[in-house]
Amino acid sequence: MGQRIDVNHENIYYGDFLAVEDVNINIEANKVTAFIGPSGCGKSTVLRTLDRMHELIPGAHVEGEVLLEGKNLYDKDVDPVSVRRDVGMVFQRPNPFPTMSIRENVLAGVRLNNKHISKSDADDLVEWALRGANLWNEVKDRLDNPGIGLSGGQQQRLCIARAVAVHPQVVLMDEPCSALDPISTLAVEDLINELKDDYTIVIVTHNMQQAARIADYTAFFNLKAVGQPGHLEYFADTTTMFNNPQNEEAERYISGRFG
Amino acid sequence: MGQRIDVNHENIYYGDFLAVEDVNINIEANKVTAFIGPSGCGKSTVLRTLDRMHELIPGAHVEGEVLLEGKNLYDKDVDPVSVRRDVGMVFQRPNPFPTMSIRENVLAGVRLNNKHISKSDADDLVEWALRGANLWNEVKDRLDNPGIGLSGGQQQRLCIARAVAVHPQVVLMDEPCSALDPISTLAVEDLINELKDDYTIVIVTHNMQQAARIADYTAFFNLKAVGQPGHLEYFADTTTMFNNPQNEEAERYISGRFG
Amino acid sequence: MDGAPVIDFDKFRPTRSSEQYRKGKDYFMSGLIALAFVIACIPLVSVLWTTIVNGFKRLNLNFLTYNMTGVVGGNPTPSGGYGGVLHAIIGTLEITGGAMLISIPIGIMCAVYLVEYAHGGKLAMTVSLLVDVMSGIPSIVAGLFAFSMFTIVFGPGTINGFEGSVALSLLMLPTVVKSCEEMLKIVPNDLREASLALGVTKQRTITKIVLRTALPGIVSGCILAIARVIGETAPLLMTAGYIASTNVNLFAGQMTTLPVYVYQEYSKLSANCPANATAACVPTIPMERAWAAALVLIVVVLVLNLIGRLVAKIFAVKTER
Amino acid sequence: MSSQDKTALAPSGGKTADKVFRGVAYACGILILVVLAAVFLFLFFRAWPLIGGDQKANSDVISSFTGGKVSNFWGYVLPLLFGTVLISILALIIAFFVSIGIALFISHYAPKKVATGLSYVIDLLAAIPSVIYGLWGGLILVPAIYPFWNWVANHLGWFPLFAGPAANPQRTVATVAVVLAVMVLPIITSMSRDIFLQTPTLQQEAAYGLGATKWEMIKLAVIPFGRSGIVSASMLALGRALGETMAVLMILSPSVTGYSIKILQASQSNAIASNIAAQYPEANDLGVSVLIGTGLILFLITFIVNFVARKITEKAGV
Amino acid sequence: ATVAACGDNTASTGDNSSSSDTTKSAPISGDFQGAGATSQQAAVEAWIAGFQGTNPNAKIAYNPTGSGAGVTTFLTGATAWAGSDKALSDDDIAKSKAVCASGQAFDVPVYISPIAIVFNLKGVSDAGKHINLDATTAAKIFDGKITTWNDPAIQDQNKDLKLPSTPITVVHRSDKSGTTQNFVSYFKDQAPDAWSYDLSENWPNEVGQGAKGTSGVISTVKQADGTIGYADFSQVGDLGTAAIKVGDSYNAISAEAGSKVIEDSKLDDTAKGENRVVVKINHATEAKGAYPIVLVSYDIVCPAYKDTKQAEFAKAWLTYVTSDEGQKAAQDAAGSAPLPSSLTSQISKSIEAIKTK
Ligand SMILES: Nc1ncnc2c1ncn2[C@@H]1O[C@H](COP(=O)(O)OP(=O)(O)OP(=O)(O)O)[C@@H](O)[C@H]1O
Ligand SMILES: Nc1ncnc2c1ncn2[C@@H]1O[C@H](COP(=O)(O)OP(=O)(O)OP(=O)(O)O)[C@@H](O)[C@H]1O
Ligand SMILES: [Mg+2]
Ligand SMILES: [Mg+2]
Ligand SMILES: O=P([O-])([O-])[O-]
Repeated sequence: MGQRIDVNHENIYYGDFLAVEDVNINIEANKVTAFIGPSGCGKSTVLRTLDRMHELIPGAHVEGEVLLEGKNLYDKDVDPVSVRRDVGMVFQRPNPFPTMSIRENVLAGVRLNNKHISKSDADDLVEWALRGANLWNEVKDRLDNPGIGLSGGQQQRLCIARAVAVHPQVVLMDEPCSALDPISTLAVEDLINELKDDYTIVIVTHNMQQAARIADYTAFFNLKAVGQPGHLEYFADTTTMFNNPQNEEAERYISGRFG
Repeated sequence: MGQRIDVNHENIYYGDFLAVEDVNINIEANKVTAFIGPSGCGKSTVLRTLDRMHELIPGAHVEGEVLLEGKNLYDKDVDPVSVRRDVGMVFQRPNPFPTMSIRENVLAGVRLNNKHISKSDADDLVEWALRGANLWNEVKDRLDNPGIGLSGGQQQRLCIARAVAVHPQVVLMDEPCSALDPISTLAVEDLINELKDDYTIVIVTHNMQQAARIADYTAFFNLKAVGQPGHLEYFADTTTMFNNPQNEEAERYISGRFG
Repeated sequence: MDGAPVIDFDKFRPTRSSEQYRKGKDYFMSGLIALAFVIACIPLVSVLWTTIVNGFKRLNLNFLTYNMTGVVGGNPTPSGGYGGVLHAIIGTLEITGGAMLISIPIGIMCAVYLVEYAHGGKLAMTVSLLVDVMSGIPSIVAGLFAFSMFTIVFGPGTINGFEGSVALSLLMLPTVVKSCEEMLKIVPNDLREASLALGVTKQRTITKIVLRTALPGIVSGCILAIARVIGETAPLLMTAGYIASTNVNLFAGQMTTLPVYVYQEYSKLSANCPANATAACVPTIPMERAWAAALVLIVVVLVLNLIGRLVAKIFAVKTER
Repeated sequence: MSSQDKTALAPSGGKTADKVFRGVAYACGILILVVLAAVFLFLFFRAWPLIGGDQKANSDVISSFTGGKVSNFWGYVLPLLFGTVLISILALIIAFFVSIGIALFISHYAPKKVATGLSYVIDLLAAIPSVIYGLWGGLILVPAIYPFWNWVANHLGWFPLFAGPAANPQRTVATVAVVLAVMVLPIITSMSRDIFLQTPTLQQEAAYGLGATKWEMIKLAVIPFGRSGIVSASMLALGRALGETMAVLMILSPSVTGYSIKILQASQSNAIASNIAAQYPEANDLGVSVLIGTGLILFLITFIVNFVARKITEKAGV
Repeated sequence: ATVAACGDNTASTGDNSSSSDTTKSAPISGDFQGAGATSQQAAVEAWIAGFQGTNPNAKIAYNPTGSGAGVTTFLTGATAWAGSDKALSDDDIAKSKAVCASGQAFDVPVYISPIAIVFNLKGVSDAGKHINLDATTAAKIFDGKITTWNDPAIQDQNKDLKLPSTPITVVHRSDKSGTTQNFVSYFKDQAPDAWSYDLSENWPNEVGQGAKGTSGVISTVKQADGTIGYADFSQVGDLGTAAIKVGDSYNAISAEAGSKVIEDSKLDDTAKGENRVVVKINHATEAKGAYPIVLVSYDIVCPAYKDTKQAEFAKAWLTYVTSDEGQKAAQDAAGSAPLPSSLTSQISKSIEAIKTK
């Protein structure tokens, strides 16, 4: 089962620069939540605070709470490593490990905990994950080739396979389809639909059709002006968001009249 | 005025690997031509042969002809440098010059070619190019900040500004909007529409709506199977392509029933 | 999904012990890494400390502004000092400068050839391999090489500063090539493509984008290369020789460098003070001069480093041309 | 927009500059071959009397170097070669792990400000001349390290490498290896640090995103990325250790001849470079030929070592 | 006088009392180079300073590369003179014909220095005491045959010392050295049964530890208890030294004691060639108070130079160096022994042979 995330009064800083201000959002378990909004409004930034990836940037820090199933991720006694295991992430740009084969890339996360994993278990897992990412047929004959030998779209699907292979509770995706063609995109969307039975999904997307297709809830982020902090403007279930938004900015943005 | 490109019986190799086979296409001057097709079918590869960028990859070579206004780009006496000056390019991933400020990035094409340009001309050019890329308002106060300090979307728009600032005759764009939000995308699409009065535009895109919106002609590339060379499956004016394609594969692809 | 195997994910869940183990290992490795640092610091601090403590005794203005002419035994000179290193500082700067002028342009262009032009062809593989081999040339062999070259071309017994520069440049060259090569390789290909796509010639792409982007790395690589040779002793003993007075002509006459000075003073070990000598006669003066010169050498290196860094900074500032 | 009156594919400017630049780059590449050939030919030419000269005179000279123990060239040079390699390998082993540790410390553990300072210190240390290491090693380290090596000899003496009794003063291979390790440490450190810092953030984040600890992230992303850099840094370091003259000369109590791995005892081994420096000043013409012959062997051995290391790098495929 | 334009210290004239008339000719000016024995370095520094006192425009450089390299360089014609711990070989003499304008190079002794046996032994050397050794015992120690300090062979000669059982660590030169050759030649002459090795500038056995240069030997001896080595007298510092048995008495080391053995020595008649003054050290001397282990170092010059300036310089230089004044300067600066009067006339005759016209 997936887990819910509650963000309370979150401010996010890069050094002294307040990038995102006072975010409050409740992300339901086993649902797909989409983040939309104009470029630079802080979608990626907020997403990365949900598994403490944010902390990897020197000087970046967070005020407020992020509760994963009621437990604050930012409590002193919480280990960011286990947070990131439970909350998987797929990035905007494909990033397979360049020295590893396709197979090893998929297994990379699992190997961290299970040094000795039987060959057949590994084979099954690799096949499962690659099928899920709609990549199996393209690569099944060259699983031992390096992962970076693939085209951009294939690489991204490999990264998705890698992320789901560790079977996280929440999966965060930062524009996972921006480098994919429509067919791969559809396959990933199918995968997301399938995954939400078991996991909570948060996805950043620029493609509003995509948000409309797959998300149960949609969060619209905005920023007042360049240089100002971004903020969560409007949060609603997807049907409301796209059909009958109760927020003027959101409506303008969705209808493409924005800016 | 833009110039037309005619590609005749073009085969493209990476070393021994035939990546794209027998492409024949006539790209009209002062029109926008879009390349669509599934991932790995060779869209980027073909695009890069149109300004000989392809040659930068060791072992890559081309058979056949690419005629720019009747002159074969691959003739012995043609200097690839002047080809690339006439045929500009925008890449999939933003790549501003990290040592340069925003302003210098825009001026790079002019400056690096050792052209002398007065300060006021330079200012005009920078503003014109940045406005065209819908970036002016965001960066006008920090033109002297480094270009890589911008967000991904901003960086890509900066790269577009840089490419158009040299006034090429043809502009090639490889998924220029895949890292942009809808507002920036719209601005770029407007820009493309504006540019086509003076230039010929070729654009690779995964976004079929985008192709439908901006392209006059659309080329659909396909590949029979993974490992097989890609090929040009169907080429038509955009209205035909999206409303009444005379090619079954293309129809399946466009309607999303593909694969 | 059709055909996908069913996976029992519980099998892969981390167990408490595996988590414990991983955490432990993480701590352990962090500890080791910090320890590595501490271990390395012991000799490093000791070297610096010894040099500074011993060097400070005799390091004064007099030491820096006089050479070794007219210095006899442990007796003070008329100027009140005990001889100095002015000639050795001048020699070091000139000889190293000569080596820089030879090897940095060649080294950078060779790296440019390897990274930008050769694309891993046969010749490039050979050149690259030989650069690695060259980096293994023992400094003493470089000295013998320069010595023989000059004695063959300019007659037997030729000894001058430039001969030392040639020996040092042989040692610098591979370091310069290797570090420039690494730095050029790191420059993302995207940038070359972006520039070439603007219709910029390859030469301008390389000089204005690639080298420019790699510049801080190249500067620091060259500094390391200089640092590598500025302290060479063995090859200079045979090529540049040793002289007590100041020689500013790189191309004629022997030249003392700081490391050679240090070594010569160390070899003297102590100076004689005759029975009738005054209290001003210091028998341990050669060793004291050796340490003081060693300290000067370190300071010279430090200053060069600073200059290098400043240059890197100045170049990093955007210029409106 | 300004209208352009360019014709298609107008010849571009800067073509001559392009060609000249390219020519200069090629020339500089080829110059490496020329220089190396010159060095080799010279050494060979100077060592020629060993092969083509009066063999009686040769063996007399070699006897005079070795107190009559050895009179043929190979008997003279092979033990030297053995000692050279032994010292360098020991130094590299000591330095390698410590250096990688420091490089990681600087690139991934220390706070940014501290890291800049530390990098600077390391760069500076690379610049400490070997003659100063020689002074320090001979005068400070030798007495200071005796208790440690004595302890090693007493407790680990069963291991042939550490066979006692430990010489006092410790002017031994072990001490020299420590000094050489300190000398080459900054080379490996600063090069691997530079490479580690270049590890793409994307890959580091990929590892973290899978729930990797810091160390696991380093193993997954940083080390694989830096592998070729580490190998080439180690090669440079080995090259420096093999050719180090002054520090060995000023610290080691050398043997005249013979093979030994007793690194804690004095007068067991000698290195080629320091042997040249020790013998060169008092050598006559033929003696210089013999010494240059040993230099040629050293040169060839560095060639082989670097060649092998290079092949390893290629195999690693990075 | 020359002023410190380039950091030169004003030439110190030493305490030579108005004796600038030792050289009657006009002051020498020009650039002159020498190279060779390291042992002479301290003395040469003093000589250069003293020489420049009367010839302020002479620029003189001495590169202490070592005797072998010094001679080799001299034989290329690049230097005006060479310093060497060893007399010229027949081969060198033959080669010198090509370099000298006429005649062949010759060597004259300029620097005599006793070689000390130094040791570091807790309770003995640090108490300022010295030990007595005869040639055989010393040879056995340096050959590794006597391995502890309280060996009866040593103890018997040092009845008043309480010697500990500390093992002996022999410290010798690791580089080729004239000091080594002069040192072991004493064993070879006086203890042939205990010292079977051929005479060489390289240390012949693997006993104990080797160290580079006199400085290396001294610092090694200082570093551990029980060490014994040999070094130029001037570098001994506060280490213990051995008194050597000569006749029936044990003679301690001193400059004068070293001079006495040379006084009691003959010229080496195997040294063929005109003008050569080569001393055959009489290690068997029984002269009262003589210390028999000494190093004799030579200056090598041509009887005629292609450049008369060089000839003038060589002549003036040797004249000064071998004069009482020069020897005094060397004694002050390097603790060397003065040339005995028995040699001076020979030397003067040789110097006169240098043609300056
Ligand atoms: N590493 C960083 N250091 C400093 N500021 C940053 C950093 N990353 C992002 N920012 C700033 O934080 C703000 C939010 O950026 P973020 O990348 O989260 O936007 P986004 O909504 O994901 O945009 P896009 O759609 O272009 O990806 C922007 O103003 C950006 O300039
Ligand atoms: N540098 C290269 N070396 C070898 N093969 C390559 C290279 N670049 C691309 N290919 C291969 O050429 C084929 C076409 O790739 P290309 O990148 O042109 O596809 P694409 O249609 O642009 O895909 P995408 O939509 O993912 O960008 C693929 O099979 C790819 O694996
Ligand atoms: Mg983002
Ligand atoms: Mg593509
Ligand atoms: O003066 P030496 O170095 O030969 O002893």
